[in-house]
Amino acid sequence: MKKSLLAMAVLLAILISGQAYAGDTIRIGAIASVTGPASFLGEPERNTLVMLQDQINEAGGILGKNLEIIIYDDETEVNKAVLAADRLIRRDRVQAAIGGTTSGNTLAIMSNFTRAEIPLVSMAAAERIVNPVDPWIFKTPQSDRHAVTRILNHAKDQGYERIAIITVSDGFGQAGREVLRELIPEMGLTMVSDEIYGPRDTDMTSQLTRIRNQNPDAIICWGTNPGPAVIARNRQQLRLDIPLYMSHGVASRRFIELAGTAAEGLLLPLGRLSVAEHIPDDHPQKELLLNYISDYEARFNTPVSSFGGYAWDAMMLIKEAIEMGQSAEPKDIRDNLEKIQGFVGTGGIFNMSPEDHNGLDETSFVMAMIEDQDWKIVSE
Amino acid sequence: MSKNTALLKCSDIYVRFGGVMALSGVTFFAEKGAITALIGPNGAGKTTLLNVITGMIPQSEGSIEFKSRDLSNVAAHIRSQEGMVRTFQNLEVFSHMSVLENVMTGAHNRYNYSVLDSIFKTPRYFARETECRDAALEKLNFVGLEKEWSLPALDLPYGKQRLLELARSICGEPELILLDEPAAGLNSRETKNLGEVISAIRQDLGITVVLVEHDMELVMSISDEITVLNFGQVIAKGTPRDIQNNQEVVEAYLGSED
Amino acid sequence: MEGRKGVISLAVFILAAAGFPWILTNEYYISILILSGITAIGVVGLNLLLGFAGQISLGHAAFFGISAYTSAILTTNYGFPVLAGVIIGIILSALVAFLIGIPALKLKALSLAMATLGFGLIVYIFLNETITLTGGPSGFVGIPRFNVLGYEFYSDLAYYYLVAGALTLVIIISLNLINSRTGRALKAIHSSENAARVMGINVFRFKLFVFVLSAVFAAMAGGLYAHYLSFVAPSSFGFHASLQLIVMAILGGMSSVWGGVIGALFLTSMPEFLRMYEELETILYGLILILCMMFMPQGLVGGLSRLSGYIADKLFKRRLK
Amino acid sequence: MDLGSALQYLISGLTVGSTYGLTALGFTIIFNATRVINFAQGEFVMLGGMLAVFFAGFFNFGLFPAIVLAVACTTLVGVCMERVAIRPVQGANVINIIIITIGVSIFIRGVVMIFLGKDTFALPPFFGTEALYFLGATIIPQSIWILLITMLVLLGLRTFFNNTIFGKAMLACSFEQKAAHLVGISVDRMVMLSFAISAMVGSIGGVILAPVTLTSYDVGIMLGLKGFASCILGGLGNPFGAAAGGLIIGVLESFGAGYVSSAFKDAFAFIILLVILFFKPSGIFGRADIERV
Repeated sequence: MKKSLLAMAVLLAILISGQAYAGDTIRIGAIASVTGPASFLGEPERNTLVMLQDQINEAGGILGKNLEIIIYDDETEVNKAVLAADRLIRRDRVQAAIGGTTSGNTLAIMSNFTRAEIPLVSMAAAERIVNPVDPWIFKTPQSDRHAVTRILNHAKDQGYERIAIITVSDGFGQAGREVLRELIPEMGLTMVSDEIYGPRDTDMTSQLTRIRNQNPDAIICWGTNPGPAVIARNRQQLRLDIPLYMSHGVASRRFIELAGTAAEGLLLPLGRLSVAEHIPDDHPQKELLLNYISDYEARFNTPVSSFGGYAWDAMMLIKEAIEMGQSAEPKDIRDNLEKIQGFVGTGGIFNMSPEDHNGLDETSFVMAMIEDQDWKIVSE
Repeated sequence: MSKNTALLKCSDIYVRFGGVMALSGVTFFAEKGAITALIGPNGAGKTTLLNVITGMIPQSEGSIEFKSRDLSNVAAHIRSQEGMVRTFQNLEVFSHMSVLENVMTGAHNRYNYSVLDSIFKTPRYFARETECRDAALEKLNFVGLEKEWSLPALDLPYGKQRLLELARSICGEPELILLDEPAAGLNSRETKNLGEVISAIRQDLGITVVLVEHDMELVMSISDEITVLNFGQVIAKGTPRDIQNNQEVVEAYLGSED
Repeated sequence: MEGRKGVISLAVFILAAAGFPWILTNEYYISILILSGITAIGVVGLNLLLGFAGQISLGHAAFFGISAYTSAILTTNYGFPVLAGVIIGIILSALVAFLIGIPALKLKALSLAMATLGFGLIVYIFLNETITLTGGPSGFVGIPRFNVLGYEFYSDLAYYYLVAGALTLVIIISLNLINSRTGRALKAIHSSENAARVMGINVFRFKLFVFVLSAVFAAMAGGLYAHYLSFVAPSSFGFHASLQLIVMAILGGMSSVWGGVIGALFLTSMPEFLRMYEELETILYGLILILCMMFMPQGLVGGLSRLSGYIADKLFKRRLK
Repeated sequence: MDLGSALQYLISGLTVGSTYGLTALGFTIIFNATRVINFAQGEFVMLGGMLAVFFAGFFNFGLFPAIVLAVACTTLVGVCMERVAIRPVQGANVINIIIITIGVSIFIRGVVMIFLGKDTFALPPFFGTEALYFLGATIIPQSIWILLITMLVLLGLRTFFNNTIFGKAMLACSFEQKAAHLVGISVDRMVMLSFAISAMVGSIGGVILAPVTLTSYDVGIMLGLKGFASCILGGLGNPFGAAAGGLIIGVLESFGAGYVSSAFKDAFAFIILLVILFFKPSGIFGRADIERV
């Protein structure tokens, strides 16, 4: 009896003391949507972080300290993301954090990190995350604005004028739609049709038929798998020969597999990660990308996707900031993140500033076309 | 037997289900203070008539008058509030409640107070609840279930659930109670006891009774008047003695011998 | 007996709720408690409808959503005081419940389930698509924290007590209602609508009343939710959320007000304990639902009370010897 | 309103509607035998599609053996579900059983997610990919297959219920379990059979859809919802009503997206569903049942 009491007391003491700061490790938190609707984004992100933790530690850690990345799955649910953020800040007392996977979850947890004065590097695309700039919030994926600019420039070069858009009714599609609606008229084009589809819809012929009736010169589709694959197939089925642009949200081999022959001739902006073998050898990203791809595919035995790259960039930017300032204090990490210049990542070359917490521009994309079931760069 | 003293008057009731005529032109009176039995072979329309009277289903034609008020098109719960209660052939005991609560529910409108009274537990709430509880206990006593008051209703044996239904229906102190085969499924001892309770309901509480029943012994021993239904029509009316000697009734039950 | 047991449970609950923050080893758990408490408010309301009156609603999260968004929009875009925003949100939810309840509550079991499900989906789509008003799928940001008369519930501890207070209020109202003629009428409707009618109970009015009341509780929860997270997104109020509420009510135990509280606490905090299993979490979650329903059909409260009865029995017998 | 577009909306509505209809059929069969709405029905559809992809892709079985195997496996899952999770709680509260089916659906989804992954997959079409063109509208061969197989399944079920002793026994169970038991029908076996059949019907649906609509571990949720809606719309308990309800919802959605607004197309379908429900609670093809008091 006494023994068990003692054991309980010890256990309680351990619980109460919690995990205090361990001086010789650097603790970075991460919130990824490993399961749920956004799992196709979150899983490669999680894998990448797991891989990076091992690689960095094998190479001697950061500043000689061991790196510990604490990863929580928010199941693509807002509530869980907020709880996970709370847990990282209060229980795990991380020095910096990465996440969330989706724009919605990032927007939901941002204020917690700002309040706790811990830098957060998001892996989500929405411009709203860094515009207006919040001193503690950064993000690694290219903004939709960059992708849209690339697409519209290409369309203009082809002489297209009447543009139809079809966007998915989730956070990703909404963000794209807002930028499209803003930039299409700004660049002197006309938007003739504005269609929406649901993230789980299985047939978009109705929307495409409506679009066809408006006679556009080109269609821009903004969504993530599987919707765009269905749209590509429906376009083929309807024998619609209007050029179709996809967003960078489908930048994975999986999309080509799903769309099959319907993918032929589709145009889209791609991060260089997806077309690593096609970019010139002297491009500064080339070596890094090839290394990342071979490491990732060797370890997880699945094809790489550009989403894992967002996590790579986030972690490595934080590492860079820590090493720049020789300090892992949250405040120092933040200050140095803002100063990073010319950092070569998977998504592009990052040039941060107090006004720009993303650090990328539209040159981080190439325009590609799908040809013979593979990417082909049409403009660098 | 003048029409003026009848507590309940159903005149020319027709009920059609799709193409089937369940009741055709039934006229039925229940005298104040009497036990009126309604008998007939299976499928004669007895329960349908009860359903029409209590407002469970609408009649296609005809009128229902209770205490000289026309209730033909009035909702069931209002008929109950007017003082007309029934029991059910397949027991409809409230399964999620104790025996006492079941009976207290019977007095739903008699001890009235508002929702706000219950939320804030006002003195009115306590006063009414106490009255209601006392009344319910008294009724349980009346049917002989006082010992079982705290049990979950479904824990009672079948025969006692019948008594519980009776206690529940008289707790609101109605003027008319319609019993739908109360003796179904009871053994002879229980049936005898039931007969006594029904008589007491009329005698001691002064409640008018309409009794739908197959147990002829029970019907003959306690009824003042009997109405016989067959194929949705009234085929005879009279005292128990009249009915026992009525050739048409005998044929209806046994089938004519040709 | 009923009354005294209720008072004791209530006292235990209030003591536990008040004491919780002092025994927790980490601040972080407070946010779990806050979210559990907010959810519990909604579940207790749903339990009145589902467990007591026997009417199902597969769209209850919509009432959370209507009130959360109303209050969010009014306070953030139009500068309403938070309290006013929350109250208007509750009133609007109640009104919508009233209007949808009139045709829907005439339906029986599965048709009612379908009608409420459809209603919930329509509200969800509305929240998702009226982007200029609600911010669309990516959510509505920048909602102020809850404050009353200048006092801002900025710390989580303060917010915790706010939520605990609201939950206590909701529990007291529910317990008082259940032990009254209204509660008996609801239970009667659950067993047999016809028998209830015969007892003079205006079945439709009571159904509508409890439907609106449960919507009001859900709306209270919605307001507290929006002004805690300071962010709302339609995905928190969709079919999945409605289903979650139902599961909480049933898993906790339908025939008890406490069932809702326990169910909400259990299911909100369970994922925290399952985290270590990562991907297995979904499977375990499914298994727990199946096993609980197979072996504890009365829910956790039923199971717990059987267990405590068993233990009391043992102890008592031993003393007799 | 031009004919070509209208016809196109109709075709796509009917194709999608068949999905809903097949799911709804499964709901109906189990409902008739047990009075329970099986929320795992959508998972049967998902399993059909995912397993077919799995067998065809990983084992290189060829499309048709893979399909047969997928349907057989799903049927087995249906039987197991009944044996393990439904039969032991016979006679329990209907709501509790429904929660069990929800638990089963979450469980199945979880297992598939872990073993087959979270990706979306496509199954190759059965015959031909070239779209047919007529009256200004196009139709792909797979759509014709979907419609055809849906009709065949309906016809098969009809024959089964009307002309076989098992079918008749199942119908008897659906009317009155006790009476069926009294005349010597094993209700247990009939319930199990109902799970087997609806798992089979569901998986056939999943298989024929996968080439058009693609499939992933989580497609069952949405299909389950729409299938349930179709059942109620068509009149619960009536298999032909269920199939028709599915087609109606599919067409409503497609016309809603075409003529009203693609953003609100689901809302549009559900608003019409609610209106119908409020005016005819028993569904379009359901008879108002006369309640016995």
